[in-house]
Amino acid sequence: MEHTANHEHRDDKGSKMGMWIFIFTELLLFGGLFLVYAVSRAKFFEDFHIAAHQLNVFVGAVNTIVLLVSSMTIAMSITAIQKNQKRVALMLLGITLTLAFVFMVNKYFEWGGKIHHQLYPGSDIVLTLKHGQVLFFGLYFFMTGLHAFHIIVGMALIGYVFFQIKNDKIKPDNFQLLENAGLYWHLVDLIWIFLFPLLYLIT
Amino acid sequence: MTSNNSALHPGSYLDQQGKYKGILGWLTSTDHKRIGILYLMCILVFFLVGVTLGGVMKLELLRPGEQYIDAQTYNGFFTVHGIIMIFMVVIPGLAAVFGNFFLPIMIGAKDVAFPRLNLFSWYIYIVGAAIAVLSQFGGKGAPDTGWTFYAPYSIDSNTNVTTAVLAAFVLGFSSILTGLNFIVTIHRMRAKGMTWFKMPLFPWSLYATAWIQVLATPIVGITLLMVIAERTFRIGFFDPSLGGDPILYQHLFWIYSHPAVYIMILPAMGVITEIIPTFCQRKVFGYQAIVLSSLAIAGVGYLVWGHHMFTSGMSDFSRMAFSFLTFIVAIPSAIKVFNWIATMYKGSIKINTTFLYSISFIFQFMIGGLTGLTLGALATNVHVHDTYYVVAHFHYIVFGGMGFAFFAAIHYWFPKMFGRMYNEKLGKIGWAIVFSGFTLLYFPMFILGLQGMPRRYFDYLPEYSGGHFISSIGAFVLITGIIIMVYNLFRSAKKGELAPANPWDGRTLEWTIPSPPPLENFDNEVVVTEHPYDYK
Amino acid sequence: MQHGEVHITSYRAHGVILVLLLFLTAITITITWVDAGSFSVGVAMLVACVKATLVLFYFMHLKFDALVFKVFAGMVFFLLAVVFVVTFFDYLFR
Amino acid sequence: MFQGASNFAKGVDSAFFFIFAISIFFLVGLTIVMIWFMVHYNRKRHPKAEQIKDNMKLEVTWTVIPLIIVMLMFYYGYAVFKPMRQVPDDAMVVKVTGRMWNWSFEYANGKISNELVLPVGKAVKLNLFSPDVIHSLYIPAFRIKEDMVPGKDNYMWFIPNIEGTYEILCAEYCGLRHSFMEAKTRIVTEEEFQKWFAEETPIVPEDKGLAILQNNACTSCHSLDGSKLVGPTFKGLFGSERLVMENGVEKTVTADSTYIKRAILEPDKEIVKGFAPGMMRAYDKVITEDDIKAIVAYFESQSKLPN
Ligand code: HEA
Ligand code: HEA
Ligand code: HEC
Ligand code: CUA
Ligand SMILES: [Cu+2]
Repeated sequence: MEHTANHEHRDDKGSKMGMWIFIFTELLLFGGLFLVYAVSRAKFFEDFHIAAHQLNVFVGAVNTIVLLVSSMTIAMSITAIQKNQKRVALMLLGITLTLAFVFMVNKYFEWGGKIHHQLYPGSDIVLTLKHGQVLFFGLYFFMTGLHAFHIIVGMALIGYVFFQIKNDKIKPDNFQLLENAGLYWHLVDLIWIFLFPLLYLIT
Repeated sequence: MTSNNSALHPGSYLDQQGKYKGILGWLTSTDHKRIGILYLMCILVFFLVGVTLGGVMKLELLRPGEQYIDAQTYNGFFTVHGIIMIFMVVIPGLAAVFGNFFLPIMIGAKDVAFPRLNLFSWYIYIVGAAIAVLSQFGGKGAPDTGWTFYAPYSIDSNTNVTTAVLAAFVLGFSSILTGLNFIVTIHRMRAKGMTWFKMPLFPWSLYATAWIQVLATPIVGITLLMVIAERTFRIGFFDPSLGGDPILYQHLFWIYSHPAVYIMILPAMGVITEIIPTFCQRKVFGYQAIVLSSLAIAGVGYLVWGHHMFTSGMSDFSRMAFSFLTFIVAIPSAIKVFNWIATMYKGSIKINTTFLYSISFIFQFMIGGLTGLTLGALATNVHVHDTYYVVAHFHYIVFGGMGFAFFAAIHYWFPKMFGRMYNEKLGKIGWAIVFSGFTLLYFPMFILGLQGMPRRYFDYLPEYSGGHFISSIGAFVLITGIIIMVYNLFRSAKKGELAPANPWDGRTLEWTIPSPPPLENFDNEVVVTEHPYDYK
Repeated sequence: MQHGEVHITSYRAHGVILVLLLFLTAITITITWVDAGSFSVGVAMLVACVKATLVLFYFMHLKFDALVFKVFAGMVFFLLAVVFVVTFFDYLFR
Repeated sequence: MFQGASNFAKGVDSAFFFIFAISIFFLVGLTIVMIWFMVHYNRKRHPKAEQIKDNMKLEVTWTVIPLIIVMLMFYYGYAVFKPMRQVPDDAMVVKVTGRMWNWSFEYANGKISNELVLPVGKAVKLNLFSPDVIHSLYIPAFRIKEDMVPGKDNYMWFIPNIEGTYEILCAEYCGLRHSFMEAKTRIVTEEEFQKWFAEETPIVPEDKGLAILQNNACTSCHSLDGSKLVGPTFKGLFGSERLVMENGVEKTVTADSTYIKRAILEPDKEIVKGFAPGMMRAYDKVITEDDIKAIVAYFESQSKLPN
């Protein structure tokens, strides 16, 4: 056994490993959902096609860009901490948080629009649609909703890390927490990378 | 069980430690041993509740027709019995109790990798269990879907299915966090010199289990969330009246729940693999084969879920593929059985309560496993699917296997955990009654199943009454044995003889430290040079 | 305490990855606009996989991490893929 | 095994005995070895254990031999199963509807029966259909079982080859009266069958309302003769005073046509005293306006009869 971590109280690799394993469970959580999506789409090919027209590709694309950029900024903030540039790191995290917020605002208007047009599960209009289309909107709300929930959790995590950096708890030789927050945020991005084409682009 | 023990030796984990005293000291402790004991207590309570429900069911089935409870109550009972037993007793069972207590010690660590997370998992478990208990009362009555929550009945049923499903979801979360913790612990905290292939086999089995917990549980998590969404918003994932696909639900459910049966049995196999070498004073036979078979079970076990759906209307190709894979997964189990028995060859065998439970584990696991083969073959499955044959199969494996391994483990490690010896004579009497009661209770179910008695039947045709009658008698023999066993353990924890550090002459690390173990397990850093099970 | 050399990814490298990702996003959108059908979905998924790999390897540092992490991640994605395939044994052969 | 009365019984039983025999061999063999070791190498008799090295050859042997054995088992099971999915072209087709909680069997000539009558020695294909939840048609004596999944067409086939009467059971849990969801299959000679087949079915009642009640399995919960099943009896319902709970408030209503309509479409709104909510599902998509009219007409006609 190459390394025992006992002699020091901190085990960065262990903590990173914990985070990765957590990410794997999240991947499988969404994996199950993607499986349902795949089977349903195979069954209701046409309906999905039609229903997806109701989604706004532009909004989706903007959100994709927002998430990709935020993913980059949080990755960069690790570089900044490693280079001992505390202020740059804080700024980058600030940008990440802002972008996350922008994503949520976008989502809010998107959902709001759908709900305004009565395109939510159980509404009178949706119930008149074909089964496949109802299911599409169900999946749309379920998947993006679960994703949005992860965004909120991610934002809380990043906010916490932000203050840890500010108070010098996270330093160039001790930034695992930041890295874990980053990993979590990238997971959110990773899932969106698949959600976007599957929900918005199959028209 | 815990008072009186401070006299044993100073500094044991049972003594007051840290800020809080008494019960609060237990509820806030992040010590892996204390958390293990917390799980033990909860699981014992839930086990007795589940077992009581099973007993009432058997009482009802004593004779055909309505006896003591009505059909709705009966349906609620087997659902709750299943939920409690599966999600609250056998899945956390060995891993959370003995895994928590002994995994760090056996790999020479002071604690698990994330002690606070560990305590947090226990709290999640308690919350989940509380929700499960809640689902029994109020609202529209106890859930009545069976533990499998098959759609569309689970969507139509007006009972508290949502609450029960939520409970299973929360309990799954606790299981995931425990698994995560164990994987990191095993990767990062092994003592100096303990290479992967010098690690004892119980930690190995926990490692394989932990991966299943981490990678399979989320699937059932999302599925259960979808059931809740379906019940609340009528989306149409699984509800055929909305164009959904009930068979898709079954796929998702069993993608988790088949691997889950290996979550139950792998740690049990690990326990047996520890006990047999100790009581035979012999190096375990085929160490590497046992390690590899654990990993193989975890891997292949992931791909056989469809054998629960052979008559569901799945494609014929799938039926064939799943049947094939099911037979493949039987091989690693067979390898383990052969190696256990080979370990006994030319050993010096000490027969006591622990060993008797282990032997009955092997015997019952063989029966359960071999009948699994008839279930896995397509032609025979069509006949016995969803009959009492299946009920007998899984009680033999889950109770006769995992349950007996749990009993074996608690006897084996009892001196280490509580610092006292159990009463051997009472233990053996208890074993004999438990074993015969078990056989009487479950063996007739195989025959009932072959005769065509379907499961989840509140009432049955008169031709099945003979089997049910014998089986009901067995239930009461069994519970007598269980009561004797539990009584013996509780009494011995207070009044038993003081236990030496290594009463069974074991070789793994837990036997090198005092009984009960001190707070941080080891005084000095542990350095391992030898293989485990090195008997000279 | 990190083991071995700590890898520091430069700001520029991050920037390059982002540009690549944005470029791939643009490709997906145009492709699905130009030709709707099962073909474009395949391409869209392929591109998504490439994007995911980029994020995993660079943003998530997998490329510079210890071997275990790569093995783990590989194992998980493999498992997910196999589960999809095996489930579709049912739906494709009905 | 136990009485087998279809073309599949023999195959299934022999597959079972094949696996069973091998299992018994291993179970008994290994148990004897285990007990022999326990006696022979008991610490009293054998105080010092001998250490034995791992043996690669042995490990391979006991991996490969069981592997071969289970592959045989797999093949046997598959070979017997395969014909179960291949329906011969000349099979007689019967549509089976399984609902909460009774069965009905519809023949090619439109005859509906709640008993499955079949000629001996002729292939039948059962098309399985469920309008509500999953059921599973199981005939133990024929060794066959297949789920009836709502929204999906499943089928099974077999050749009954011994005359007699056999149980049909529901093998997939389907709610409250799952265990009472039984029917019989009667296997008769060809001539008898033809006679039965041609004769006007007495099962379909002349009254349209009663037919609807029976076809929708209302009668599995509501008796017509005054006895209490899951729900209140229909006997004497029409025009009577009903004590019901609405939102926890007790009130009395007269069972007229609007009340009966409400009771069918929204059963959980007003709960008849002494019964639990949630038992009866809402039939708003199943029972049409016209059906309800027919049902009410039937109730009305019953209430006029002298008792
Ligand atoms: C701990 C739990 C556990 C374990 C380990 C197993 C192990 C196995 N199970 Fe079981 N099973 C359940 C718990 C478990 N099962 C439960 C709970 C259900 C019901 C769920 C429900 O519907 O509610 C179920 C249902 C179930 C079914 C579905 C039945 C149905 O509903 O139609 C099937 C079908 O294939 C099956 C097969 C098997 C097989 C082949 C194994 C194999 O892994 C067994 C391998 C073991 C051996 C083979 C014995 C040891 C070996 C020897 C003695 C050597 C000789 C061996 C050979 C020559 C091969 N099980
Ligand atoms: C660990 C798992 C486990 C265990 C230990 C048991 C234990 C028992 N189970 Fe099991 N059972 C399951 C898991 C388990 N079960 C599962 C998963 C199902 C499927 C559920 C489903 O279909 O959804 C099931 C289903 C099931 C059925 C099938 C129901 C049906 O299909 O209709 C039956 C029927 O007899 C049964 C009976 C029993 C009995 C008699 C016990 C006996 O072991 C119990 C022995 C004990 C007694 C006889 C109790 C008497 C107790 C007292 C008098 C109180 C004493 C109290 C104190 C000392 C505090 N169980
Ligand atoms: C699952 C069992 C079940 C089935 C099937 C069922 N019912 Fe009911 N029904 C009940 C129960 C229980 C009640 C009493 C509780 C209530 O009022 O909702 C009831 C009440 C009623 C009442 C009010 C009776 C009274 O005494 O006031 C009518 C009318 C009725 N059902 C009609 C039907 C019809 C028509 C069908 C078939 C299409 C049907 N039911 C199917 C269980 C059932
Ligand atoms: Cu129908 Cu069970
Ligand atoms: Cu299984």
